[in-house]
Amino acid sequence: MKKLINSPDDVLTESLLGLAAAHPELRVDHANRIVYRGETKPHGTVALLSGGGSGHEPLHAGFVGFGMLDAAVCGEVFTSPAPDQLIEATRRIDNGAGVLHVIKNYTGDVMNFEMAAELLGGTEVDTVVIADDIAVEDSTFTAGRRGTGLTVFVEKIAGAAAEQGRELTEVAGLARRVCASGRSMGMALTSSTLPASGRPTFDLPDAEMEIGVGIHGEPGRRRVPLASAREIARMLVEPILADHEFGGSPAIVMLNGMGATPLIELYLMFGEVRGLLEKAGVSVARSLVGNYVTSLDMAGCSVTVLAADDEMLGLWDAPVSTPSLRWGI
Amino acid sequence: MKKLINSPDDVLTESLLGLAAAHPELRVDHANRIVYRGETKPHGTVALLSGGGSGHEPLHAGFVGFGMLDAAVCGEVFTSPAPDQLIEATRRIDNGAGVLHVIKNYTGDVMNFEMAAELLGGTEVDTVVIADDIAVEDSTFTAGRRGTGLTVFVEKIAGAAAEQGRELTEVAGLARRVCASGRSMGMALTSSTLPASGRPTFDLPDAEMEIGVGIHGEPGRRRVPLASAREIARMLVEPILADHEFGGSPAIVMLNGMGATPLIELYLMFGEVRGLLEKAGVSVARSLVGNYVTSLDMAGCSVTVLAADDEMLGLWDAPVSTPSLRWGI
Amino acid sequence: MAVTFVQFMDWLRLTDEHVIEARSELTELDSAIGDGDHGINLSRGCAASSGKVDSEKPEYLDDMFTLVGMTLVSSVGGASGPLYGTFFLRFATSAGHRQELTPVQLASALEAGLAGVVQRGKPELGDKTMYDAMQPAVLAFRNAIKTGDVAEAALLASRAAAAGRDATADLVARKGRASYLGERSVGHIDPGAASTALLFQSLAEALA
Amino acid sequence: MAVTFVQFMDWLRLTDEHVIEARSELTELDSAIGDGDHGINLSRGCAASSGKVDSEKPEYLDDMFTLVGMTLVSSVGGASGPLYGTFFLRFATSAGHRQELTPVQLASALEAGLAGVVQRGKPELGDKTMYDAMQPAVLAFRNAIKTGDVAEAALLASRAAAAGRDATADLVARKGRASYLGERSVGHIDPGAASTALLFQSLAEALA
Ligand SMILES: Nc1ncnc2c1ncn2[C@@H]1O[C@H](COP(=O)(O)OP(=O)(O)O)[C@@H](O)[C@H]1O
Ligand SMILES: Nc1ncnc2c1ncn2[C@@H]1O[C@H](COP(=O)(O)OP(=O)(O)O)[C@@H](O)[C@H]1O
Ligand SMILES: [Mg+2]
Ligand SMILES: [Mg+2]
Ligand SMILES: [Mg+2]
Ligand SMILES: [Mg+2]
Repeated sequence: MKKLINSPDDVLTESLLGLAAAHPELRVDHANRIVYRGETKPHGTVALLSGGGSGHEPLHAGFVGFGMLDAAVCGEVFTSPAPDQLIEATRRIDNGAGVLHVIKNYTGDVMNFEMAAELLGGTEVDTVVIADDIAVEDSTFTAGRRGTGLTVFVEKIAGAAAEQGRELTEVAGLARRVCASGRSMGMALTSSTLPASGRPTFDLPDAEMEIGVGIHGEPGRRRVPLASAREIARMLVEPILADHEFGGSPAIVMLNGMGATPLIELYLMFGEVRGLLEKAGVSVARSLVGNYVTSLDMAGCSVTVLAADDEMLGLWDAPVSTPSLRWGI
Repeated sequence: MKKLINSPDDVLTESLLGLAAAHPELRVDHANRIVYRGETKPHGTVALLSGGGSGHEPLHAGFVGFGMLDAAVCGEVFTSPAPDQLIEATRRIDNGAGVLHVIKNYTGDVMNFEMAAELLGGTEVDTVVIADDIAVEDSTFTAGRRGTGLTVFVEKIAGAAAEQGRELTEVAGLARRVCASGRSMGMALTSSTLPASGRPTFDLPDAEMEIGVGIHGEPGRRRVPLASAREIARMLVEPILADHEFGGSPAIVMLNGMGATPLIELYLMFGEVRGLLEKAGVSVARSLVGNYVTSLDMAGCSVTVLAADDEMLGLWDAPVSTPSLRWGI
Repeated sequence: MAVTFVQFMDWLRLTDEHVIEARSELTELDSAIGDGDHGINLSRGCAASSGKVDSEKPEYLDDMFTLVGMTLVSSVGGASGPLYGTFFLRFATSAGHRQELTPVQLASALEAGLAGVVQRGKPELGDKTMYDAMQPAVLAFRNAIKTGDVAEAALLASRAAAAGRDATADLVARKGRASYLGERSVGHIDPGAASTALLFQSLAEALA
Repeated sequence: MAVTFVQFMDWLRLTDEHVIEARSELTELDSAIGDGDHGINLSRGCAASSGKVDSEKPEYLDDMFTLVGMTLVSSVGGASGPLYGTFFLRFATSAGHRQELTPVQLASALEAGLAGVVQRGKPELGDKTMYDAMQPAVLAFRNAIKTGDVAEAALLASRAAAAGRDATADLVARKGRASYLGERSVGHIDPGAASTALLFQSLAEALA
């Protein structure tokens, strides 16, 4: 295992030390692994909390700051944080207007946030569960779809709404609308390697790739021979378009790197993806290209498409100032 | 070779198509592979041009925009651009106050920029050559040190000065002062793989790493057994401190990823590096952690330290709005 | 014949030992159809929980198992943390402020734990989760104490858990991360079912 | 006996062929002590330059070699682009608006090219660059035409270039990317010296 770490057990703790040092505008509660804003919002404004397993950086801590999250709670690598951390974080950021829990749909995350909400007295909590990954068949009998790239969009758009002083039900409703009209699909050229295990989670021969992977090193829906960027773009975009009606509304599109794929390739992929979308009549109004929701050292990418209405576009464009998303301010 | 590309020959062309689509605020001259600003500066302001081989993204194209470069010229992967591209770009961005060529010290880059400057009539050109990589012994009989991470600092600080309307000699002088007081050192856990060759440039056994690598997949000064983040930080920081007197002045520090190293590890490394610097009496006033000057899919990192005076700090903090560096605007 | 406090301590200690022994095996199972951390998560949790028990030295079953449950919830994370945590928290409530349990009381405590898992994770039989090992084990224990002694019952529960674990191999996962794989999950044992089998194996050893 | 226009065309064609054949070998040499693109760079440049010559069909040596030099400069990039480009640009100027060259004129043109490389890259003998193959080759050519014929001179130049190329293996690089390796560059042939040897081998074949 080739990693820039000291010991597998200390990765998260020490990474948070570095994060705290690099971003003096943020605060870190090291005991509870909570990253929160140095400057809190005015009393009476809704606060946003997200969190989940680590290893997806910059998600979520890199999106704490003006216009996005109020705090992020970091679990161990690929492991949901525990209720007591979530409770502590929720209490810390509550400004008296309630807290929106932004949850990626994984059994562990959902259960831990649920336990936290059950135990939280005195704080109004609403919840949005993101389940945008169409690689997974949806069904009420299963765990349902995973939450992946769309999380960035939910955090940005709901964060901007909260910053404007809107009420909790409104912010949560907006977040749910984003969830309803966004879809993602990912692929991997290589597996990631958990620091604690030291070996790739799955073996991927030199001539193959995984289509429909998540962000936890879990294998995808199918393994296919390596293909060109153009064909890969098709394998990601077509199912997204088949799953949701995007026609008409302008789209916000993210071409996301899984962690180990260089930017030169991500831009190339974005060109392919955008071409396919425009050909299908989806006009790309805004875009993000880069590493936003990663899976440690996995090579690969994912595509997220959101059918955005004017309100969402406006909130997308609103000023944001976080370590990993910043504009207009 | 596992890459998100169509054909090795088209990587750069197609990546620029994606970049153009992702950043409507920029313009791309695809024939000459020039990325330039959509909104030009006022007449009479100094323009900044940089360029070099591709594969180091976001360098340089990701730093085109308000407060940094006016244009970036992209050579083939790891190959300097040619004089005619540089000439075209220089003419395009000249606002009548001259153009600063920001050059990383590689024989190819230096010679191609030199030929361009020789052939450029009618445009005042000044030149700054960045040679910050202390892994290379300096000597007047050799090619000298490589230009690496400090390039970001030079482009940011000189770019801010140009934006303020300062004259070419002043902007160039400032850029040279940054060069004189900044140092870098890098390491690699893995080699990068050129699309055109398809194989790792060098073989690095599982239990070894390269100390003192550059950003072109070239092997480093020495190969040593894998070590902890703490020891690696020492191997990078100590030679930097030994090479230059940093004591007293506040430092701007970059912990840069080589392309395939996840952010969680980069933050961890930053924590280690900052600890060592502070222990040596160097106070870290500003910092950057992330992938800024990469080497395709190489895993590893580099450290850049600049002893900054008040003027440099002020220009560092000045607003900047480029795809990959943005604040205050 | 009641199950003593020392036997319950043994149960926890043995579980601890078996989980740590099986750390990489559990992680391997989870790598095949999940995210490869189940062994890592549970060993971290067991270590934290024995640490807590060692230092706080609870003297009653409700205190001890509440401590275990709380510690698991806050140190395991992931899906198995809340599930095993809830199991022990409910077990504690059912066990009550006692120092030993009759076989019938133990059966009820196990059932309470099982009900907690159901409430938390909504698993059904055949979903390919820990529930596929836990449900038959708890049922077997309840049935066996009607006729046999408690050691025998724990042994039968352990066998039922192991059989439930093995049977998960043929199932298509419908809950947890393995469900993302659909048909590709077939042929692999569920890691949570494997750790649940260890829990009941430890109980059998503690009561033997 | 003069060297004809056709022979110069042959020189370029053979160089083109040899570089493309040696593409991966050159790249491998560059991987060991550089950045692994020398073969890629030169084949791209040769393809571009033959394309230009084929389409523009220059009829005089100065036009042809200016075209080659300009095309190499603008298509090779890296260090070798300006160096080989300058070589041919200076060669063109020295050759002049002619269709053939006497051996003495050819020697002068080669010397002019060599001087261009020196001016551009400031190499010295022993720096472990293309200059270590080019300088002895040009010198050998000039010396040989004093007594022998031009084919013989080109052959000797080719041998001198090959010897110069081989001798670079023992040197510590002081110029180009290989210089970053210091002592670690010893034991490897310089890729630019290897391509220069191909240039002179092609000349010998064209004039044979
Ligand atoms: N809804 C559920 N109900 C019961 N058990 C579940 C459920 N979801 C997951 N599990 C169990 O949890 C185990 C995985 O635990 P673990 O790997 O620690 O967590 P995570 O999946 O979050 O990484 C699975 O093997 C399965 O037995
Ligand atoms: N200063 C110099 N003078 C002469 N030749 C040089 C000089 N620097 C580099 N070279 C030659 O250029 C060759 C490398 O060319 P190439 O790989 O195409 O360019 P780059 O080094 O930019 O990747 C070296 O092998 C060496 O022979
Ligand atoms: Mg997990
Ligand atoms: Mg090169
Ligand atoms: Mg798991
Ligand atoms: Mg090279």
